[in-house]
Amino acid sequence: MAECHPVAFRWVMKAKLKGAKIIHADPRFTRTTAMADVYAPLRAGSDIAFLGGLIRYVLHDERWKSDSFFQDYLVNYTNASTLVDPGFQDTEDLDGEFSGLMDYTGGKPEWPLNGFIGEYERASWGYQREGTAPGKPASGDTTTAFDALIRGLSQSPVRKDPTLEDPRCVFQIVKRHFDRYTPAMVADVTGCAVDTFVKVAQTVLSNSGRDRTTAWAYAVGWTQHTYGPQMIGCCALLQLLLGNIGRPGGGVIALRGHVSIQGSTDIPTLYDNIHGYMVAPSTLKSHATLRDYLKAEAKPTGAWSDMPKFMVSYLKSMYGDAATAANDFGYGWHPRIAGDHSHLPMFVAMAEGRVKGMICVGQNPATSVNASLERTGLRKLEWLVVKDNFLTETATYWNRAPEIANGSIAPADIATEVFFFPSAQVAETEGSFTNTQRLLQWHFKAAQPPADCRSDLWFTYQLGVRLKRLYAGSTETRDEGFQRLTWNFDPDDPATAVVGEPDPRKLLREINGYHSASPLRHLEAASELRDDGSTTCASWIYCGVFPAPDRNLAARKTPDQKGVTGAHLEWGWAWPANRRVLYNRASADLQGKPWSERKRWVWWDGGKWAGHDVPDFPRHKSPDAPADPRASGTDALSGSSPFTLKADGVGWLFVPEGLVDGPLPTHYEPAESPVRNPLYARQTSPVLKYWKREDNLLAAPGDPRFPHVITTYRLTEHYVGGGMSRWSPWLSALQPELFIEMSPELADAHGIVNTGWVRISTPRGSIRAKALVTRRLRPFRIAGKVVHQVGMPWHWGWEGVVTGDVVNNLTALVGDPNVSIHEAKAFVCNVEKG
Amino acid sequence: MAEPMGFFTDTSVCIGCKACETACKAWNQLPAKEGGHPPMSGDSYDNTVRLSGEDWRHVKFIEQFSEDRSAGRWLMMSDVCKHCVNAPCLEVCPTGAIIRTEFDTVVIQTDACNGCRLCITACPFGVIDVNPVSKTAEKCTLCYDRLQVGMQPACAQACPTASIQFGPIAQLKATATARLSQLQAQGEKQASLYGADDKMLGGLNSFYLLLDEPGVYGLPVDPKMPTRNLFWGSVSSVAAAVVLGVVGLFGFRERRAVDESDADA
Amino acid sequence: MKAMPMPDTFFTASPHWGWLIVFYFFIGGIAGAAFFLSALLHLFGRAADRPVVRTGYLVALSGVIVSAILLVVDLSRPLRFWHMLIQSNTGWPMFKAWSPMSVGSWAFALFGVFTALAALGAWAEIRAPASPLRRLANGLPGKAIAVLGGSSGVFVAGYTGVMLSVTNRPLWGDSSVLGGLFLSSAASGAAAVLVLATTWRGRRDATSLEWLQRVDRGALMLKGVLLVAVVVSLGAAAQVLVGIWGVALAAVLIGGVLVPLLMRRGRWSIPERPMMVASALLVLAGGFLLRVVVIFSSESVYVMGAGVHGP
Amino acid sequence: MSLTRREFLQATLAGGGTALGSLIGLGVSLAPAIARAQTLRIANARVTPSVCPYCSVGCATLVHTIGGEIVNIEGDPRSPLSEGTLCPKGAAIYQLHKNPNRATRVLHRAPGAATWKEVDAEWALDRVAALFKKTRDESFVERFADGTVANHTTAIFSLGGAILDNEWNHLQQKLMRGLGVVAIENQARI
Repeated sequence: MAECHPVAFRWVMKAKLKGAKIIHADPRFTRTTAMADVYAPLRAGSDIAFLGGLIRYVLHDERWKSDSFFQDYLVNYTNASTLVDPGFQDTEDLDGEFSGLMDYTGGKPEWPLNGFIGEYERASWGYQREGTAPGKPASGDTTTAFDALIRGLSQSPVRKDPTLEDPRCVFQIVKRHFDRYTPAMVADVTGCAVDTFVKVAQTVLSNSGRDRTTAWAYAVGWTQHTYGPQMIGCCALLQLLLGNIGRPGGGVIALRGHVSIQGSTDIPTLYDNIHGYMVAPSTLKSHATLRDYLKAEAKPTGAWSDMPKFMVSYLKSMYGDAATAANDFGYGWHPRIAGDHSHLPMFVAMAEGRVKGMICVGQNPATSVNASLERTGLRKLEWLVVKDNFLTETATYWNRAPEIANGSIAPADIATEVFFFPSAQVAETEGSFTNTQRLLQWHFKAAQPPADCRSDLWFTYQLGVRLKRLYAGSTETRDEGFQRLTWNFDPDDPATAVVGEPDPRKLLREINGYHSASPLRHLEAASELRDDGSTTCASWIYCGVFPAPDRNLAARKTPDQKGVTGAHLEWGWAWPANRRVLYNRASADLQGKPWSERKRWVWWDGGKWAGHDVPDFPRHKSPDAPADPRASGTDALSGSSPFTLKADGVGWLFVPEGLVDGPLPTHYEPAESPVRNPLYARQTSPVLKYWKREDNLLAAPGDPRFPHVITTYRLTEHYVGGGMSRWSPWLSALQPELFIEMSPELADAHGIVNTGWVRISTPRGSIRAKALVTRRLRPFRIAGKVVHQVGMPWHWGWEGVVTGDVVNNLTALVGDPNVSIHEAKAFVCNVEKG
Repeated sequence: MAEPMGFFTDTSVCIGCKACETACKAWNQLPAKEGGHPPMSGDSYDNTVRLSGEDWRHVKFIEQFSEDRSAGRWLMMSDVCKHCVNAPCLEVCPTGAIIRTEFDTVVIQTDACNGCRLCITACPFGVIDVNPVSKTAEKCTLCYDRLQVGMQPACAQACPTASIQFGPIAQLKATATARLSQLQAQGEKQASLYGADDKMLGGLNSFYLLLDEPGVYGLPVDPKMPTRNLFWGSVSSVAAAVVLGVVGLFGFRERRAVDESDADA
Repeated sequence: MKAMPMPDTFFTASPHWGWLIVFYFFIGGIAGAAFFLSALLHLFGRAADRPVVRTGYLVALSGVIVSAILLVVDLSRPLRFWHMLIQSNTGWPMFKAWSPMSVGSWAFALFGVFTALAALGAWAEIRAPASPLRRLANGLPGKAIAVLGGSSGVFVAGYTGVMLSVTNRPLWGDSSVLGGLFLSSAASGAAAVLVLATTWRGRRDATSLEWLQRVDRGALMLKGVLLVAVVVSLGAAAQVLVGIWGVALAAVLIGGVLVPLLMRRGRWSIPERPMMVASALLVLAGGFLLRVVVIFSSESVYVMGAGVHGP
Repeated sequence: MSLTRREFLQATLAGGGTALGSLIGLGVSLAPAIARAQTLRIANARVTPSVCPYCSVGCATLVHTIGGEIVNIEGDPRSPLSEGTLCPKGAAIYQLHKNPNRATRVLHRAPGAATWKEVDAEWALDRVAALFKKTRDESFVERFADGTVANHTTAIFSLGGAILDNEWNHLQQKLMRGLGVVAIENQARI
């Protein structure tokens, strides 16, 4: 955190000065460790074992078992008491597998690149339900067209055992599941000494409860694994057990890596989502019509029962007046995905010649995962557009890449037509970024960009204008949707803007939403959304950021007064509804009172919910309001169900749906590991994604040719592939050369000296770096054998003020099955002098 | 006159991010070291290596680990000009380029400096060096220009963890003393303040909280004024001159004696 | 893991005083001391000493010119050399009595003036024997210039060592005897130059040479004593001399001091010419090497990161 | 401070050789403070609030411009997130803008060529649009073999977005989805 988010770490240090304890779990002793009270060194990729150990420790803790806070939170705010389908079998029963594992058979022949090595049939992971569904209630008005559809989705109530005694209840399953994660097992898997582990467990426990909260922060060290989402889920499970979710100072905090990576997830330039976390219509699902889509994706209860409103308003943002109830609001024009079109399979597709053109804006795949393979893909393109601040490696893969420099490939053999459009920098454009806390902040334009430099908006807008022109005369049905796509963001006063630049405020208006009949009447909150087409809103979660043409709330710059407890609600705007802590209803007890004075955040003041934050709960729903099993939406949930985005209103210890690799986190080894999985016969996740190719081979477990664990990371001084920072002489001078960090023990064994050259190789590639020999790295003892671990920052490439080999030449296209994130934080390599 | 202002650098909260180094460069428009590509030093994460005419802030990294890693820490410290109350550089500067400002800080007027580099030899902390662009001796000005309009120095403003604190010296000393007691109460027995009292060169207007001996951080234990040697140095010189004069005069006498004996012969 | 205890001077930075300064210290010292010796001969010597006196003044002038060039060129901003004497932003004179460089700058400037005048007199003596200049040179004004130039010359020869002592650099700031050492070394060097100049021109100004030999011997003995005194006074900082620089300093002591002294042991009359020349050359080489050692041994200590790296 | 100064003078006086010096320094003195008049280089600058474009913390910055030229960028002390602080990258944002290494021309590399050519932006945009249309038209799939509606092309890949404005992300995904491009990705996944 100190390394990659130093300013966020400011608050950690402030807490430390007030007595907070900082624990750092990391394979390397980093600048964060230097500030920590407790350091838990872990072998890269073993975190689920560590977290699992903590879960077991908590479940066996006497205070935890007897403290009414933990028990109230557990029983009422989580699904601990819910009974799970009798058909469910755990990894404990099946030695590392869950029930339902089968060969992968899915996918369309048109898109065979999904990468699955297996899949789960997940029906047995669901809840047990009472009798039959309540059916479609006659009561209640049906004011909206899709109301009946939503009501028709309702299911019979789940079975619960509030005593948590039933062996099929979530709590008992969780308890059994983590029982083998003993401190000794944790030490054997992670390499972390038992006493250190116990110290961490005790510190976390003693700092959780009514008066205290523990926060966990993570970055891609947790996500970039073939079980990355499970890692986060495991932490969430622990935090739910400790009552640390929805409360001030608690949470599982994602330290995301890019300025608006949150925004680009919310407003997804991601294949599998459309705005506001609605799944992209897919050929693999029952998504033929809008109603089919909503039936498959909406929920009868909780906030997702409003999905028809979100979706119809989104379609209106696409097709405008052409989207009508009569034509399914243009749903038929909307493209469907055919499987996994994420980064990794797309580059496989590219290397196979399936992809002809690419537009790359502010990203640098030429130095990304298995970079040699990605460059192979780039060479197969017919055309490539790179729009960036500086000439990136992706812009010059055809004349300056290592394989060109060493003569193995000639530029003449690369048929790609390449375009480079220089970008305006941040202070030369205006717009909003969404930070890692979901906070939107507007940046204003201070200066004109030089020469040909233009905003990214300009490029996309002008490309659209031209394509609109090219397709204007088409009579093909497949072009109809595009012809209907609304595309007018010209500034009202063109004199003030650079020629051709669209007005970012008009885009923000479309994101925020407006009344379809009068675009100048902006929507003020998502509750105004309608499913009849009368509202246009691209992103329901961003609805409210721009409530009036003269009120851009993202541009607010008014902090709270010093010394006043608050959430700085007048600084920028956070989705949803300017709420700063999600699920903050959980900061109050069942009666709506703060769990403690010290941890006051949101409370029931007798008539409404109030607090330092925008309450994440229906404003006037009393804490003792009972659940109405016959209602839909949040009305179906009780006044003590804080997790309103969940259909059952509680936090999930056991995840009955949404994950494809298991309802509970389980330790698997990374796809490449020097050891056998000490916990189960299953070495790796049985459903991980792997794209087998000659240029994407994996080392077998324990392969003696690649004995060391390697992890990659960022340094404070540089940024991602270096496309921005390595062009800055100031930053370049701070970390001028690529290095590999290794322990003196490993260096001595190979005759490697500090600052001497090292050759690092994996089955995918081989690179050189200078050695940084340091005791900050240490050999681990894992499963009875000594395992060395090395680390490499991945900021270098062949462009920039300082250059160096591409570390991602070493990594593999191997991914997690839920979100296809790759595994660059734990793989294996060999090192030798040279 | 304005109140004396300075830095208190609490190394115990320094995360070694080098924001101070870059913020300093950005505000003072200093060139990058060696055009931005110096060789990797191999000395932990430090590639700035030392303070100089173009690096007015320098974050030091000290790795202290036992062989079995049972004990280990990584100390970091952002070094800068100490703005000594009795400033050796100011004392020796033969052009008057170095001045003491109304904030009790020490500033080199680059338009007056002719690059004799005597100040470099005088500084006990190795702070000053010639800036390759201006070709004059340069160092931290404590953002004199910003101070004059009531702004904070760029480094202190940028520092994410408030390791670098800026303010009136009296206030900083109170903060430092309180922080020291807190650390000592937490068992940091080796923690100490460096340059906070007036024993060291009359007091350092940029003083430190250290977690180990000064030498570990590359700081002199007892920095002195160079003029401490002026008296005895001059005496040795004068004495030698006297001896040589006497030898010369005796030489004439001896020569006369020899001549006379020659004449006698 | 603890850093070795280091003398405080080791934490300082290098002023990048290199060969230009070594040559200045060597040449400037000889120039100052040559004038000083010549002034002594001028004031207290005989008519027979006049050729050597004239040679000395001319040597001093040459030395001053070369030194001035060296000094100005060594500045990072040479065109601002005058800032040493005039405050650039007020126009007032610039003088700090406690800064050896400030005082040295004035002394050097004055020495330059006196040297020029003395050299002019010497020139007149040879080239324009009839001119009034010659009378002035041989008369009271000449004596006055000899006194003033001799004093400023001895200052120039000695202040450089004091200046090094008035720093915080390794070795330099660790000893306050460098002023005396540099002065004695300059005196022996100047005597050697005058001996060489005299013999090289084929003159056998026996009486002057004999006096020079006596002065040289005294200066060398003083130099030897002060050299040892410097090393002793260094204390812990003597570790800069561990290794090559210590060997070089020993070479100065042996080759540049003891051997030349031994070469004249028992010979109270003028030594044979080759021996005299050899001895003078050794003294000069020793004097030069001394400055090389003093400057560069100090430079060999450098700070990197938080650590000090020895020679 | 006057006390400290006095102590300083006493110390100097006690310093032997220096004592004399203190008394005879001509026109210079160590002790008194000199206020040197100087102009702040952002004194007349226009200040524009902005946000650091690096990581996801969202530190607020202030951009100083004089005559439309950026002269300085530093932290905005008002921000409750960052309170004026920045990391080294944030502190170097100035060099993202003012940098001789900055690419400022539209470049085109013809198939098989070994070098770039500077081209007109309008020409380049027209050319990209034409290539885009060609690829889309050649690869568009309305229905799969099994009859499922696809309405897409997988032959065009849109990559990037995590370092860009929300407004751009909206515009890009709208254009791409509007045209049937489904392979839309950014750094969030890798």
